[in-house]
Amino acid sequence: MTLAETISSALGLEGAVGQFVGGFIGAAIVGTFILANAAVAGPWAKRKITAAFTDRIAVDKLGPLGIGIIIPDAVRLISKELIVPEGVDRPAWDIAPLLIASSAILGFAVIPMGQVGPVEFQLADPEVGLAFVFAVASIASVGLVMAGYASNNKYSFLGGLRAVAQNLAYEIPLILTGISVVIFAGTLQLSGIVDAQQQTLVDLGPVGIPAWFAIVNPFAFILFLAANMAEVGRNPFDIPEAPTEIVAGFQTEYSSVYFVLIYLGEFVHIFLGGAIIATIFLGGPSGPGPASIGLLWFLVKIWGVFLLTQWARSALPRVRIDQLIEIGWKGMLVLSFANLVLTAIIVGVIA
Amino acid sequence: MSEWIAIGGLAIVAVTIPLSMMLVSWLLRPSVPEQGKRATYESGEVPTGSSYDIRFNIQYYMVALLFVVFDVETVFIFPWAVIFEDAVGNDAVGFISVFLPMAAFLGILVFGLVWAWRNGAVQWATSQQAERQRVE
Amino acid sequence: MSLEAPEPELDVGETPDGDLDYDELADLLGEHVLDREEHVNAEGFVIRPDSVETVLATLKEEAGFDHLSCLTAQQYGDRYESIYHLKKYDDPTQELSVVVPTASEEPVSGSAAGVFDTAIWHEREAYDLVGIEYEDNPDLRRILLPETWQGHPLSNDYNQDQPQIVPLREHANPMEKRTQVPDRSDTMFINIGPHHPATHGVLHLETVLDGEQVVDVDPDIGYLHRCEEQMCEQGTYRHQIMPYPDRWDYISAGMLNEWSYARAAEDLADIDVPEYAQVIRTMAAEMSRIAAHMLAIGTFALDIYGDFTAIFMYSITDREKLQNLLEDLSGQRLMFNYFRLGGVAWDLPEPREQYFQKVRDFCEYMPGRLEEYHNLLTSNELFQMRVLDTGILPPEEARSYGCTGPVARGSGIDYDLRRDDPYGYYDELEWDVITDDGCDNFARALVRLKEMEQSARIIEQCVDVLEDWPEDEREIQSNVPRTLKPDHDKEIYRAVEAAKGELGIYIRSDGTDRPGRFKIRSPAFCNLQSLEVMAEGEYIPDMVAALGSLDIVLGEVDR
Amino acid sequence: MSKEQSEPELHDTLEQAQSKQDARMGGGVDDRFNSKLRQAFGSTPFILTKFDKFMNWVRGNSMFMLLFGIACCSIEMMHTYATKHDLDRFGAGVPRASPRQADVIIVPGTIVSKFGPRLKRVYDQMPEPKFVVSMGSCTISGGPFQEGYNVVKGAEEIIPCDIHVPGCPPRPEALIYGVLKLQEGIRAGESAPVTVKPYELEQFGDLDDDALVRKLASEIDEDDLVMRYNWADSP
Repeated sequence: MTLAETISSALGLEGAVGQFVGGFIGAAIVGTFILANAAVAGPWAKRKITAAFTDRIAVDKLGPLGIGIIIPDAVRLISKELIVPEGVDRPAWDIAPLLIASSAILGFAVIPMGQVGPVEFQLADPEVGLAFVFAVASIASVGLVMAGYASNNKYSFLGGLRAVAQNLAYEIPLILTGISVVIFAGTLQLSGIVDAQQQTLVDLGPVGIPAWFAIVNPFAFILFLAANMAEVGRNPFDIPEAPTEIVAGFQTEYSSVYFVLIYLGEFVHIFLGGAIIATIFLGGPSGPGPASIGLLWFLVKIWGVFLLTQWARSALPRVRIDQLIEIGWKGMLVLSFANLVLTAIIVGVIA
Repeated sequence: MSEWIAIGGLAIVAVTIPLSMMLVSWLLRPSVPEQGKRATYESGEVPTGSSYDIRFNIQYYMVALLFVVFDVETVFIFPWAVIFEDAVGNDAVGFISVFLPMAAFLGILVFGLVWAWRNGAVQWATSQQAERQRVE
Repeated sequence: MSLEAPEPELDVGETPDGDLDYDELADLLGEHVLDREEHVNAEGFVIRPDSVETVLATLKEEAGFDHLSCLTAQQYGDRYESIYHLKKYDDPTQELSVVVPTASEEPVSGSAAGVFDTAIWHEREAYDLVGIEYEDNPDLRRILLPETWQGHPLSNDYNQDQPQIVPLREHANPMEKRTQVPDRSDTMFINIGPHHPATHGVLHLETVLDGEQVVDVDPDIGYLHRCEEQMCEQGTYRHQIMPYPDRWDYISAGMLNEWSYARAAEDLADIDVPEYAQVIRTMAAEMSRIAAHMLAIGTFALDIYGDFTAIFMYSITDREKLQNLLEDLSGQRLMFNYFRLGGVAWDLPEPREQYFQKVRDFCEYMPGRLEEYHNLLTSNELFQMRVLDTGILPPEEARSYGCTGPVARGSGIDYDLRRDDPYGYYDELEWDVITDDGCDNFARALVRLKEMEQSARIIEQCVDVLEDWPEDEREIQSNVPRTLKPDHDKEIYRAVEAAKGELGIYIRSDGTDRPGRFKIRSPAFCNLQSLEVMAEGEYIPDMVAALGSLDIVLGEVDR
Repeated sequence: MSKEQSEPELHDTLEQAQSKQDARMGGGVDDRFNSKLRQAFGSTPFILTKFDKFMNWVRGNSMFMLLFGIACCSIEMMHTYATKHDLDRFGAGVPRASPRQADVIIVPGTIVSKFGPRLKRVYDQMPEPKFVVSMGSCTISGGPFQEGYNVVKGAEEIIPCDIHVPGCPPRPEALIYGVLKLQEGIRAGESAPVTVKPYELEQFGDLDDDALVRKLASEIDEDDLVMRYNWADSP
């Protein structure tokens, strides 16, 4: 039972009314939950993590470990003056931040985030979940291009074009690798994919190695991780906003709340990437302990991916845009084809 | 069907959250129009021309065309992947008859990729002008 | 210099024991030489303004003077004068000055731009500050001051109080001026800097892009032109000039810069430096060099990795250690003002053993750290992918642009004044000059990393020497008169190996206690000019990396 | 959405500069801390005070810095951001490369004539409320280079400065102290009055007609922005 259905039945509503009310309340809960994660990650966790990698302390004055910085940071950013530069192409310039933030949040609609107590924390579970999540996640690139082009700024313009080039390079390997998982699971429904990873692969007495696809097919997992880094635009693929080259790329001209939305969108996007990885490779919310703490395990996994992106940011150089095209088309695409065919053969022969 | 209502719900929420942030920002932010504040930022200089009237060399044009082709093809792989395991398990179909057609399809794609690769289409097109400058 | 090299062929004017026979050189130039002057560092041949190109070309091709080290322009009461300081990359002790006087009323001189590429910028600077016009210079416009500036500030009749108007307006696309590129469509002109994270300060790159590639780049400098030469001309030799060198190359390289002034002024005024002070100077200078290279590596990583990455932070951590050592020694973190003419300001901090222990600890700590840098940088495949074979600077171009320091050594030019023109205590110590034939961004970074190792070696040896120094012979300063007044019209050009390369000072004494002309030959100024060679045709990120690998400091470029 | 979009573009005639000065200096809190909500609270002093106090607390506790390096001081500034001194402990260590996203500009070095207009432009492009830390002697007064023919005698000639950190260069500890003092001031609701500075960007056509202007008339267009330095009047 999905979150929406749980809510409507808890409220005793049925039929269309129930679906609407349940859907909206569920959506609000999911939206708030994601926002809370991004709020912790953006102003605080990111700083603390990079600080840890670079021998610093970072914010530590407000609240425990400085976590209180979130409130002043958020309010201050939002209460800055909004500068609309001369010659920007409105309304595209206004829509872009909206698009970047919304599309990333929307992706979470189908992610099975596990149980909190008896409640299944998944808003909806359509048949085509995986295709949906890929589709929604790639909308953000449109937002980046819009932001870049509508800003009437040359750095933004370069950043927007780079965003497209980057999109071209990783999109197909990403989807093909995702499809190789579908071959195992036999369904696009995300809850189905999670269920397919529940068996124990190898039983080592007290500890059972679960049949997570990351363990079944580590090759695909690594390929997907790399492609995902490009999708969320983090080192070594933070090309569209490379600060030392094009100032801030597509977001150079954005101030105030628009900047917050882009920043937020990026962080939600990292979490969405993490959620996809967790769902299709790391067994979704599964983990030791009862199923009722599934959400906790899910959080651990997406924060793990977030940690990885910050680690890469602290330690890896940024590749050049032409190298990215080569990596994407000559490396990852070929590997993802090979992975797909091999997976099909292995599944076909073993089955 | 209810799934899509919930997803639609999240879509609305996903738009409402940014919009409400914009509203709060509108309430909270000052507005001090000043000379030069709205000028396009270009490292403190006055930009020469605008970014709209540039005829720009999109160096990944060929890659973009190929991308369209490959992206459409991946759509066909989705349904195949979904039914693959069932079909293999089904005695009436069998591994060979599921796998081979798709292998052939992928083979054609890979062949196309190899052809494009050999023709230098899957790489960043270098700028003639820049190359000339390098030689000089 | 190496042992395997066959007996080198002697250039015209070169004697077998490595000295110069100026008479032979004068014969080579024949009637071009109108007169001969005696400078402290070399002889000066006076020539006519219209024979500059011929004379320099002859000297370059036949007498082997392939390094136009500096161009000094100055105004006397009755004439303007440009002095071309020539050297040889093979042996920088063989020097020659070419003096070109021009009339006061119409200061027009021939240009050396056809012989040395580096002359273009040097002559632009001379035109900008002193007002001599160089015919045939392809690009004679102001370089340090805004193009609408009135007057030439280092000329005699300049009124400093007159108002000036500085415009902020669109820059013209430089491609429009250069007609040899027929098709300039599809390009985009973009200003990178002066406020831009890639420029490490306030450099302005006028860049023309075709797609992501750089078609043309024109560095526009002068956003930090702080009138250093004027400041030094207003100060007295003894104490008032020494604080300024710290602020040329301000990346903790102060000791090295101070040495350049100390060396020039000491030779000008015939001041001896006690050997003990020379050892301290050598040690302090090498600490400065490590600190400067650390920042160079850190910011280079910043350009390639993005901001606030591990390597940058690590290099800052290590710099903090060095700054502590230097602060113990001099009392300041960055602007040391530690050298004095004839020695250093004070002896090593007490207790000495403790200080030696600290320095030794650092020297022991260095190799491990360098290994870490090598792990993070040079042996990182992604890093190699980014910097290998990008930003190529061929050796012949490097020579023509007057590149020195790690930039030249990264292009395989074996040129290091510490060894080739020994000063201080360097020739008593065991160390190597690092060169690399890569000519690319990677080679320059590698040279810096390896040079730090050598510097640590030098510091260790200095500590050994200092520890054994008898207590009653610790003379830190020789006896220097309170007011220094070198003889009238005594001229000198002296250079030391600073963090960025050859940092030279030209001083002309006018008989008073202040220099008549004080000219700074900045290595970063010359190195930056070669950016065009490195960056054109490359991608934007590679241009940024090339700029980072040049390790410019705008304080030194603009002075 | 907001007010400034509907307004016509601003031109910087002297008259307008004058009226701008009056407007910004006019009684009470200047416009850069104002907002719609604040105006709505205008009639209820209790809420208004609480609201102002909260907003000051917010601004005083978190700030993004503009990534901005000029000269020697920027080296010590980098050290202040980096390990050991770690300015981010005080919520002030996130550098942003674009002025649109920065709150505080630390001016770390000598301002020379050519850079003056660019500094002004970058400062102008920052969104309100914005603060300036002038770091080092050069930014305060021209420092050791004050006598130079090309050196602006302090950043305050061009942009308003909230706090001065003396030193040549100031140690990182001093800069941290300066930033903390700035935060303290903001929390207490103090801020430097935003006045029009001696050196402003003006259109060339608006300058008084004198010998210099006539001489440059062929080189500079009427509507080009210029900054006119009167060195003789400088402190």
